Amino acid sequence: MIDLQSVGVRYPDGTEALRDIDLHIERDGFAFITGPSGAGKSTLLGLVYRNIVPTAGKVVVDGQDVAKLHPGRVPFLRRKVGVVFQEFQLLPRKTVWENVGFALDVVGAGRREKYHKVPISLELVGLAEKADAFPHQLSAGQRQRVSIARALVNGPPILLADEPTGNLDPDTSWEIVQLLLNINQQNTTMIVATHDREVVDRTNCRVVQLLQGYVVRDAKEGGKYDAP
Amino acid sequence: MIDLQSVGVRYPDGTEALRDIDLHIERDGFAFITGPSGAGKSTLLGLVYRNIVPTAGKVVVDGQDVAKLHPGRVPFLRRKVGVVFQEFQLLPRKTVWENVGFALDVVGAGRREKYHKVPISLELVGLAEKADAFPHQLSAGQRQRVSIARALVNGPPILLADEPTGNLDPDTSWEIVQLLLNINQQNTTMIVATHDREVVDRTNCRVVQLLQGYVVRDAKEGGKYDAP
Amino acid sequence: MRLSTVEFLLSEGWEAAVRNGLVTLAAISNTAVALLILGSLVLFGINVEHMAALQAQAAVITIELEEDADSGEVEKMLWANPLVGGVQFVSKEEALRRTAESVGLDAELLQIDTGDEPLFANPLPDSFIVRTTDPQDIPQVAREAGQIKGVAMVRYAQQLTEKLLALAQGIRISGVVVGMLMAVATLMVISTTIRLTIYARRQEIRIMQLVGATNWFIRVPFIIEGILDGLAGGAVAAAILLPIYSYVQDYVGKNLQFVDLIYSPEALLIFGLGLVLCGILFGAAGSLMGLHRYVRPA
Amino acid sequence: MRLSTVEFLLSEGWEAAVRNGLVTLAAISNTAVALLILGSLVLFGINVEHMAALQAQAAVITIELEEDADSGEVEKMLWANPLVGGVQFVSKEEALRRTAESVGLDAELLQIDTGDEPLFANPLPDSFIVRTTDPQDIPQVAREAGQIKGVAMVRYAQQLTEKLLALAQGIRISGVVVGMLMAVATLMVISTTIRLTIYARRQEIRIMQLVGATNWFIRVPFIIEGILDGLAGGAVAAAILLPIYSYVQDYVGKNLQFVDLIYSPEALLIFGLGLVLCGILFGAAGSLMGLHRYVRPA
Ligand SMILES: Nc1ncnc2c1ncn2[C@@H]1O[C@H](COP(=O)(O)OP(=O)(O)OP(=O)(O)O)[C@@H](O)[C@H]1O
Ligand SMILES: Nc1ncnc2c1ncn2[C@@H]1O[C@H](COP(=O)(O)OP(=O)(O)OP(=O)(O)O)[C@@H](O)[C@H]1O
Ligand SMILES: [Mg+2]
Ligand SMILES: [Mg+2]
Repeated sequence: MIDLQSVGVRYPDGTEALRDIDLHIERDGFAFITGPSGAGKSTLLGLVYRNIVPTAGKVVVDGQDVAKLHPGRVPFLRRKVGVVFQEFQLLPRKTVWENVGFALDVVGAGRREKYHKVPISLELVGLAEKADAFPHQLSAGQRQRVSIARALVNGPPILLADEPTGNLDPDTSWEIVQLLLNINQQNTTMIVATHDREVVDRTNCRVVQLLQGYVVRDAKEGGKYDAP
Repeated sequence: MIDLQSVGVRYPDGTEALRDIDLHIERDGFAFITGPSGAGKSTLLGLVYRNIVPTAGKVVVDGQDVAKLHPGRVPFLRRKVGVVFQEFQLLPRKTVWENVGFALDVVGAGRREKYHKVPISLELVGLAEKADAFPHQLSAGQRQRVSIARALVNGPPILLADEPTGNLDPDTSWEIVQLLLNINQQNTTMIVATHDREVVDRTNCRVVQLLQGYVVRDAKEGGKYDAP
Repeated sequence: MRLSTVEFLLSEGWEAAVRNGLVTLAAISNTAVALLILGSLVLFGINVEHMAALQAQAAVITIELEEDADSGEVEKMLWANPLVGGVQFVSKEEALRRTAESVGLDAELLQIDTGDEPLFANPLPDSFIVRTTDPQDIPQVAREAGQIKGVAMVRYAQQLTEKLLALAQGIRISGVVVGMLMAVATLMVISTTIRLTIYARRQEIRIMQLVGATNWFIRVPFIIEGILDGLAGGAVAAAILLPIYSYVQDYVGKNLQFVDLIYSPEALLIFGLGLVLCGILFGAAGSLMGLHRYVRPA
Repeated sequence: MRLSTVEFLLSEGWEAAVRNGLVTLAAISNTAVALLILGSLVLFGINVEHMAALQAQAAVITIELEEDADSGEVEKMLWANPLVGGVQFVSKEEALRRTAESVGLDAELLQIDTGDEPLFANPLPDSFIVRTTDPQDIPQVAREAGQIKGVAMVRYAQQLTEKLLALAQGIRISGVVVGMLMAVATLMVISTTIRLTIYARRQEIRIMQLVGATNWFIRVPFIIEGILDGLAGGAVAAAILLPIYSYVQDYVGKNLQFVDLIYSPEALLIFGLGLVLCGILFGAAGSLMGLHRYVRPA
């Protein structure tokens, strides 16, 4: 489903964010990405929803080479990929409800579909009662959960989550991770970048560890946050 | 140094973020604030640097009732209070160096003082080599560290940190926490809001736990993240 | 596009305009001011052109006949020219009387009939005073009248007429040029303003793109917002300009008899609608131009 | 304030203008367009006023004397009026000759001297043609000349002169009014634009406040930026307007002899500097007004 072949990313200022990455995530697969601050986790996720175009190698998502994608087709790739952004990226002038609904709006979903799906999604992240609040009226953890709800709402085949629990307490974090694992069971390919040792260690999933742009470890199953 | 007396905060939309809080942090004291997402941690910190004015009770910082502060004096209060913001709040059109230097600019520090202090501060958070990058060229964890460096740079008597390790890996987190504890030793009153169980449990400091706007626990010393 | 999408895009545009209160106000304000200036200039230009044309309308051609010319024949020939709008015969006696009167002489004195031979020969010829339908044509008609058999001399207030004609023409041409420049200037102000409102929300555009919105899906609400801003700006401009113009027209009509401003309720209504239309067009064009930079293939 | 702070604030303003390339361009563009329009109107108004005044300058008063008046005495009295700028004597013979010539009569004919009594009495009186220094004073001088002993009648092209005077006056008054309105409109456009540029950076202002910057510390760079934008806008407007004006002046001078546009390099230079100054003032005022909303006691 997601295939990185000798991928390198070099930002315009010369920073080598990723170097020679080979990574394959099969359909309905799951992987944690770990690594210290600045290791290249967000950059790696950015490749999948074509926020970043590789400067070397090839990124294939659902059979498509993203670098060769016609610009006009990019939105359609992004609709297949739900993303929980590390910095939330909520629309400030829309309510929580509208922010989540927006992911349905872009695919032209009808009113009925929205009224059906949005509340379910908000319920899942425990924010039903904040539906009419604007983002600036929320706590950071609540904003993060809105971002999660938006990524889930139209059941995308691929889900990327970038530090989805960075602003959540351990209990809520655990709930969210279980939610993500559940969704993964329902035919969703998933990559979760995280630095939450507790979460990674408790789940026994595949763990890909980055360091200065290199993959330094790829523990196929039963991976731990740190190298064994 | 910081004294909250029966403080309540009710946001304009009716949300009761804090209720009847009594909290005293002595000069050079230290406290963790914990609690689930939306418990009121950021709101509590906001009271201290007068980002939020209490709707009930009294907040006294360094002997001054912040509600009675003349608006023109607020900047001078804020210069005494270094804040690591939960969402970083960096100036997008300034480099890392300039962002950190800005905290010195506002107090009218000279060129020499800046050239002396800014590099030290960046070194402490491990970002010396990113000095000339702009915030959008950083990873989230790097941005967070810039925010920390800025809060430290002019050695404020009070330091507030709101989830300062939310985007940092465990190792970096631990380094940052030790840095903060060190600074606390050097005559700095400090409050750190966090949900990092590992950090709280390893340090044995005072822990104030919030829940739905109430202080539900105040473990004076040797506190743990969760109630014992 | 599905109906729900259309509905969504429309309501998005409206919502954005409302929730962005301050930005919307700024856009409307700049649009209104720009259209106000454009509208004032257009009204001013139209009136100056109108007045210059009116003045030129008063210009006539004087055609003097030879001693033995057949005035009837000449008149027929004059009328043959389709550009001619009016012909009036002035006999030599009539001409002398008018001349004498104009300098304060007693006309009777000059006409004392002393028998066969007058005391004093009337030196003035028979003449025609010719008007043209369009003052523009005076020089041409004068030239052609000179060719007619029996015509001795053709005169018209060449300098004055040509001045006025040149003036009217100059006003017309420079009016079109200035009008177009002003329209461009207005468009620039409006589009720059809307570009700024879009710039202020570039982050939102970025987020929409990240969530998979197509460029048109992002653009349409902005364009609708631009149209609404332009519409409101045009309406404000019309609402300010038209009453002021009516008042000025009234005042001028009463106090400066020789200046006559155009006034017709229908024309003003059309003019007002024109302003609103300009606002709408410029608003739409402004958004499109403004979006160009921020909404493009990622 | 310490020197380093002053230095910092200045460099902040400049840096912000540069790093905000696009926003700065937008602000400069709107400022330039607004000042361009204002400047054009001012140039236009000055020239129209100048022309109307020139025309009025040509107006004269004709003073007819009684049969037995002492022309020398009257002339002395006329000169006694400080408003009078020129006096020219026209004898009755001269007047008749001019009149005759103007209608194509042979002046000699009328003056055949048949001995003691002329064939035909000259009905025209001796007269003076009087000019005033300021055409404005014509009506008053005419009235006063009427009081002089020996003066039979005073005439001047009342209607024309008054028209022109009223026109020049009207242009002057409405010029001031329109100019002020335009200045307000320009200021509105500029301040709204700058307000939008500030709006686009409200988040940055908020951050500065959170870090302990005083309101003036935040404002000064914005004001400097506004001044720089205004300066650049004014300079652009001047750089566009002045060459165009010179060209138009030249063209008009060659092609429309009766229109004479004001031209003096020094005056244009001053005008250009005036535009730049307006830009600076409006830029500063615009930033202050724009900041009002975002920078205020927390
Ligand atoms: N500006 C606001 N207007 C209305 N409600 C607000 C506003 N800011 C925060 N709230 C609400 O107040 C409560 C406390 O918010 P606060 O940001 O203090 O939580 P927190 O403890 O910092 O949470 P987190 O761990 O998620 O950052 C939350 O329910 C939040 O929705
Ligand atoms: N737009 C950019 N221009 C230049 N360098 C960049 C840019 N974005 C990221 N970088 C750099 O690339 C490296 C990898 O960044 P990335 O955001 O992928 O890290 P990360 O693993 O997500 O870190 P974190 O855990 O802090 O979020 C960092 O050194 C960062 O400074
Ligand atoms: Mg990251
Ligand atoms: Mg918080």
